[in-house]
Amino acid sequence: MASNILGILFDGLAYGSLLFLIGVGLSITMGLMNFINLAHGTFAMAGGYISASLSQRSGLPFLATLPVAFVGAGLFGLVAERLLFRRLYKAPHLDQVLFTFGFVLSSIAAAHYFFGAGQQMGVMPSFLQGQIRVYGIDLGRYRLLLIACVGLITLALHLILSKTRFGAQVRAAVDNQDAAAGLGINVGLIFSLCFALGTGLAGLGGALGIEVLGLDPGFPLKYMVYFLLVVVVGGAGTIRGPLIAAMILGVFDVAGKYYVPQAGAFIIYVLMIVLLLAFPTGLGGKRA
Amino acid sequence: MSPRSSAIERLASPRPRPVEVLAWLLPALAFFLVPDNLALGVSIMTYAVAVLALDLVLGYAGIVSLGHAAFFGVGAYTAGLLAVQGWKEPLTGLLLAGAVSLALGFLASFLVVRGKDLTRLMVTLAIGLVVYELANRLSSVTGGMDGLSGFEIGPIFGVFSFDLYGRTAWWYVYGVLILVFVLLRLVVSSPFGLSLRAIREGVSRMPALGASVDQRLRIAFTLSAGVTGIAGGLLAQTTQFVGIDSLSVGRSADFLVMLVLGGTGRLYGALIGTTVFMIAHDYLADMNPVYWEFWMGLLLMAVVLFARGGIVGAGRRLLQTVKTKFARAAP
Amino acid sequence: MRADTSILSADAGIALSTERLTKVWGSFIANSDIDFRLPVGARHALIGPNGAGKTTFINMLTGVLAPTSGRVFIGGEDVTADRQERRVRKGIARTFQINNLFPGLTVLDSVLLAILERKNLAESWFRPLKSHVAEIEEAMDLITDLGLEAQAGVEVKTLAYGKQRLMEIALALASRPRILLLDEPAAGIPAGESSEVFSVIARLPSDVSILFIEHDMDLVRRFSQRITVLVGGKVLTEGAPDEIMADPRVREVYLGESAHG
Amino acid sequence: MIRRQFLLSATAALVIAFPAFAADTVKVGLVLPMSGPFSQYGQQMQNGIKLFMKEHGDVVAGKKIEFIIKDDGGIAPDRARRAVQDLIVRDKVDVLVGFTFTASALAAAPLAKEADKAMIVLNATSSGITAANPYMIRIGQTLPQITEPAGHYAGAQGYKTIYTVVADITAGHDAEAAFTRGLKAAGGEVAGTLRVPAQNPDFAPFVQRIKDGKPDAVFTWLPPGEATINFIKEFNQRGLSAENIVMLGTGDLTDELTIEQTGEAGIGVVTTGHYSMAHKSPKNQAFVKAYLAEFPNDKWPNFMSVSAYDGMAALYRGLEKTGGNASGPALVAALKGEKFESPRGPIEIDAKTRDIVQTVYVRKVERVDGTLANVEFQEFPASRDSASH
Repeated sequence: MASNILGILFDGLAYGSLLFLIGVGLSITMGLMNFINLAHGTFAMAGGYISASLSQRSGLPFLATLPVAFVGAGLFGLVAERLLFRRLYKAPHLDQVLFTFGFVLSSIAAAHYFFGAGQQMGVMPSFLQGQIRVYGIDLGRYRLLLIACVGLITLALHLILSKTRFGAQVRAAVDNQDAAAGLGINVGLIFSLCFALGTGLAGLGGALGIEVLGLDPGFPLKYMVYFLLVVVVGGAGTIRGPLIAAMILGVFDVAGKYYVPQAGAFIIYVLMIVLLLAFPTGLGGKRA
Repeated sequence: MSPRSSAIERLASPRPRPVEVLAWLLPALAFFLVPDNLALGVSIMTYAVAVLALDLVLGYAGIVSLGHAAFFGVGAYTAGLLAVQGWKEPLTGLLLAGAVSLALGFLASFLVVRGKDLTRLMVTLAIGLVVYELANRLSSVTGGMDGLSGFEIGPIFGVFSFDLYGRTAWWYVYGVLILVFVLLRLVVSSPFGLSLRAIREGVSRMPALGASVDQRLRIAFTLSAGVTGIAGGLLAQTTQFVGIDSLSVGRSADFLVMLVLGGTGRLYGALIGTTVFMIAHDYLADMNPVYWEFWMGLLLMAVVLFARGGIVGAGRRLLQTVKTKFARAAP
Repeated sequence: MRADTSILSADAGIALSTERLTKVWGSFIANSDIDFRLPVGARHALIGPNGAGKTTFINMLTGVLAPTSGRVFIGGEDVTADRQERRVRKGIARTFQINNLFPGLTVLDSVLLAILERKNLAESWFRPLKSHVAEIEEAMDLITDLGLEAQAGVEVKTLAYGKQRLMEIALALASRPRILLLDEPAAGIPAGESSEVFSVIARLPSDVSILFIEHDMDLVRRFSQRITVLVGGKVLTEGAPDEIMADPRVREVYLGESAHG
Repeated sequence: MIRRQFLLSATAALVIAFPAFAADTVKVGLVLPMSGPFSQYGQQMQNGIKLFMKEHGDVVAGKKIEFIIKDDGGIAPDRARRAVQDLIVRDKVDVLVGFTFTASALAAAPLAKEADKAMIVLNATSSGITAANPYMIRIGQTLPQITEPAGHYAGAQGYKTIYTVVADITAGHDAEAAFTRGLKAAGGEVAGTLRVPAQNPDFAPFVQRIKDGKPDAVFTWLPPGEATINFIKEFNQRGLSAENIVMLGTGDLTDELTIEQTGEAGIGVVTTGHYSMAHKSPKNQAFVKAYLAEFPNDKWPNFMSVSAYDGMAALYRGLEKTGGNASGPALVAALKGEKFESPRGPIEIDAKTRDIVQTVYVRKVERVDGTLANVEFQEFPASRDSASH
């Protein structure tokens, strides 16, 4: 029984990790730049297609495709930001919603055109398949990878944002754009790089998620609710908030579905409402 | 004109200007000019009712709702289920559809008023998802994914039966749209409407004027839900079918997109946005059934880039520019 | 303490008072045990260096902030548990240090709304705005009074900054308050023009009790009958302008600080 | 691909431009999901139709067949209904073909009924929908029709404990009921049921529950796509296949469109269905060969393209019998009881219900010549939907 509970906890954390991976990039673009980006899923999808295409066509091992997916989606984000999104930082939020929604629609049709309408194949290496037994608990190897990635990304983001010059500039630019510009910080460049970082993380999440979430042109719309959920419940602009939110949502959803399967989809919705009402600014958000 | 009288002139007024009356005759004209497109016309006007209702909460009160499909769908199911039970009279059915959505909106409003933009967006989204899932679970009543079908709607006023070409449906929805517009126009040009705009513009000042913001927002949300329910009822009655997609997040998103496309906080933005969106959608989907979404997306992006504040907002600015140029040209 | 309170509430001459009003954020004490009385018809200034807790005090008086401990009375009635909007209906109105207006509404819209709120008409939706002739008249009179008539029909966000400060006062006056709290009404206005704002205040009926925060000592001296000095969240001293100006502690703490900018 | 779309709409434009030819043409309105999450189905169906037209020409009984295609975007009944209304009122089509989902078919049915138009339903799978329009013929499948044999099969295998796992939507409920019915008829019983949310990214908790219950077999119905792929993979990852728990399902589970994506994990899954690309008949082998040659860039043909191919075959047979009369009553009268050979095997249109009668096959996923295939090993001939009787 105890191992059962631990097993469920592990699965929940792994699911939470997946939610975090696809959502954390959005916390950066939406929180730091105050930009409502519904197109996050498009960049996740781009990372997914990069990974899938590389492993299917060029036979690159799955793990080796991950950095490419990160860089590729980040570059895509950088270009899109330079050409399009940067024009909307100062626009009303509703304009941002409309624009990014349009971007999603176009990207769905474009993905359909280039990659076909079908589900892509994830090519998992055999050492990531199946489970390993640790102290009587069966742990999925792929799920271990997800959790490990979350640990690495959280650590890396923390270091980047709190220890590097870039991080200091980001924080300055977020606090007060004008003052930062006055200090000689190239705010436009900082935002571009932030956007690239956020979309790169989305791409990484998309690539890591193929195995569970699948990948087809409908991806950006299908999982939009989940991206937003993690970020809004967690509190945009932080790393810690979405991490906590993703883990809570993951564990409760998995445990709920295991122990009370009749409750099904209601668990996550009710949890979402309760958390949002209890923490209107998000779990990691600053109190107003 | 003195500044005093011109300021009073600028106050919101429900009285229609002549150009508005003419504009409202356009749909009637369309009935005779494009009699083969009545199906699209009925759809546009049905959704316009819902988008108008959304404008009340989003455009006036500033509440971003991504859950209005819940009220739309509940209205549709109410009207549909009444007909299934043998209540075929359309007008009372429609009012009951509005009433049930109104009640649901009232309950939901207590959750919605808490929090800020994004929180509200997600809370309304969650409410929509919960209602959708409930309808899905209650498939013995709602028909689940297969939808609610096999019901008939009686003739309007006991005289005008719904027909294959959608002629009766067309006049019916046109009439309801006008009534809803008049109602909402009254609301937004009343003191209550002014207070909603004030909440949107400066919510933190309102308590300092002695206003209870939450209560005001709850009233607006409830009213909007009720009107959205009427739109749902129209859909059920004119199509004799209720699909569960009428409750979906996608439907809520469509409402939002149509409204923002047209321009918020003006009522006419809702009408124009719905019309442009639906016609563009149909036209593009007919031209290119597979990849029409690409062009639709481009259209939305272009509107944001080149027409801030929606089509109506851009139109007004254009008009303003022309006016000033004209004023300069004629001394 | 209890006995004191009953005496206080019996005193009809007090418009607003506080009893040991305290606000604590974590380890930071913003206001500490403030006992304060505002007599009816007072012209009372609240001064003190930045961070002294002046705005916190006003926020607790109006109900924006809930006190950590202590009580607030309006005309002897304990209103500590009342929300902001209820206190407004009991006769208290305020302006904000940083403009807190309705940028997208016109001047007339804004003032009219404040009047409609006062008259409990703002929730009615079956009568058009334009048919509220008496309220429109009142609004236009107030707007004219403040010299904003020419801008009555323009959106507040397009007003010059000084005019926006006047709008702050207009909105507060539209509530016809018995007690008016002004949080640096002339903040950000060039020194030469700030007396325009205060001349408006000076014309108010004498039974309106006014408490205002102001940094400009010249204005304080000209418009106040009494001054309370707040330092570090505590009342340092209270007295007539000449006494206060002469008080060396005030000179040291407040004027010294002010001189440093 | 874009060009093909334009060709179809160009034909439509021609029809409108030259109404003089109207008497010699039969206009077919196609309502298919061409965009959105189910666009692959639309593509499959379109391919099936094109293949048939290529093989049989566009003239039958002296009439030229012309198409107008409408996208219903997936499960969007009000769009489907509006499309049908436009097709009937504006484009004046003679026959309606398509309808992937029950909701779309039911939403369109009253209009078609009022206009006396025949509806050839290619997929919409809920029981009894043909009752909604006396001129509706269903050529594809019904979900209970292909599910009940799974119950019979499971009962015959002597599994002690059987679980069902279905999506918590109407189709899932129907599949659960049909499987249970079949199993009971074969003397078996369902030991446990699980219903899974339709949108469910992670199957871990459900699969773990099954694992802990240690059944002999699990019957599954989930919406085809990432759900079926993910479920099969998770089933394998958690070692349920290794513990010899048999996975049963309907053809949707190991559909030709997703069978590759599940990979090795899918091997051994037993399903009941009406079409497998690996069906051994000359007709099917010719069909598959022609399909792959014609559409080399598209996925393999599945039951959707076959259904569309057969739908056209039915239309041609009907028109030949009526001498080109495409009205609903005439076509349906001609097609009632019609039997013919399809790539899937022998099929018949029930004279009473106008529903499809066909062989349902029991298949197992195996690797054949290096590719995964649903290999048929048992037949339930002349299967009907017992729920609709």
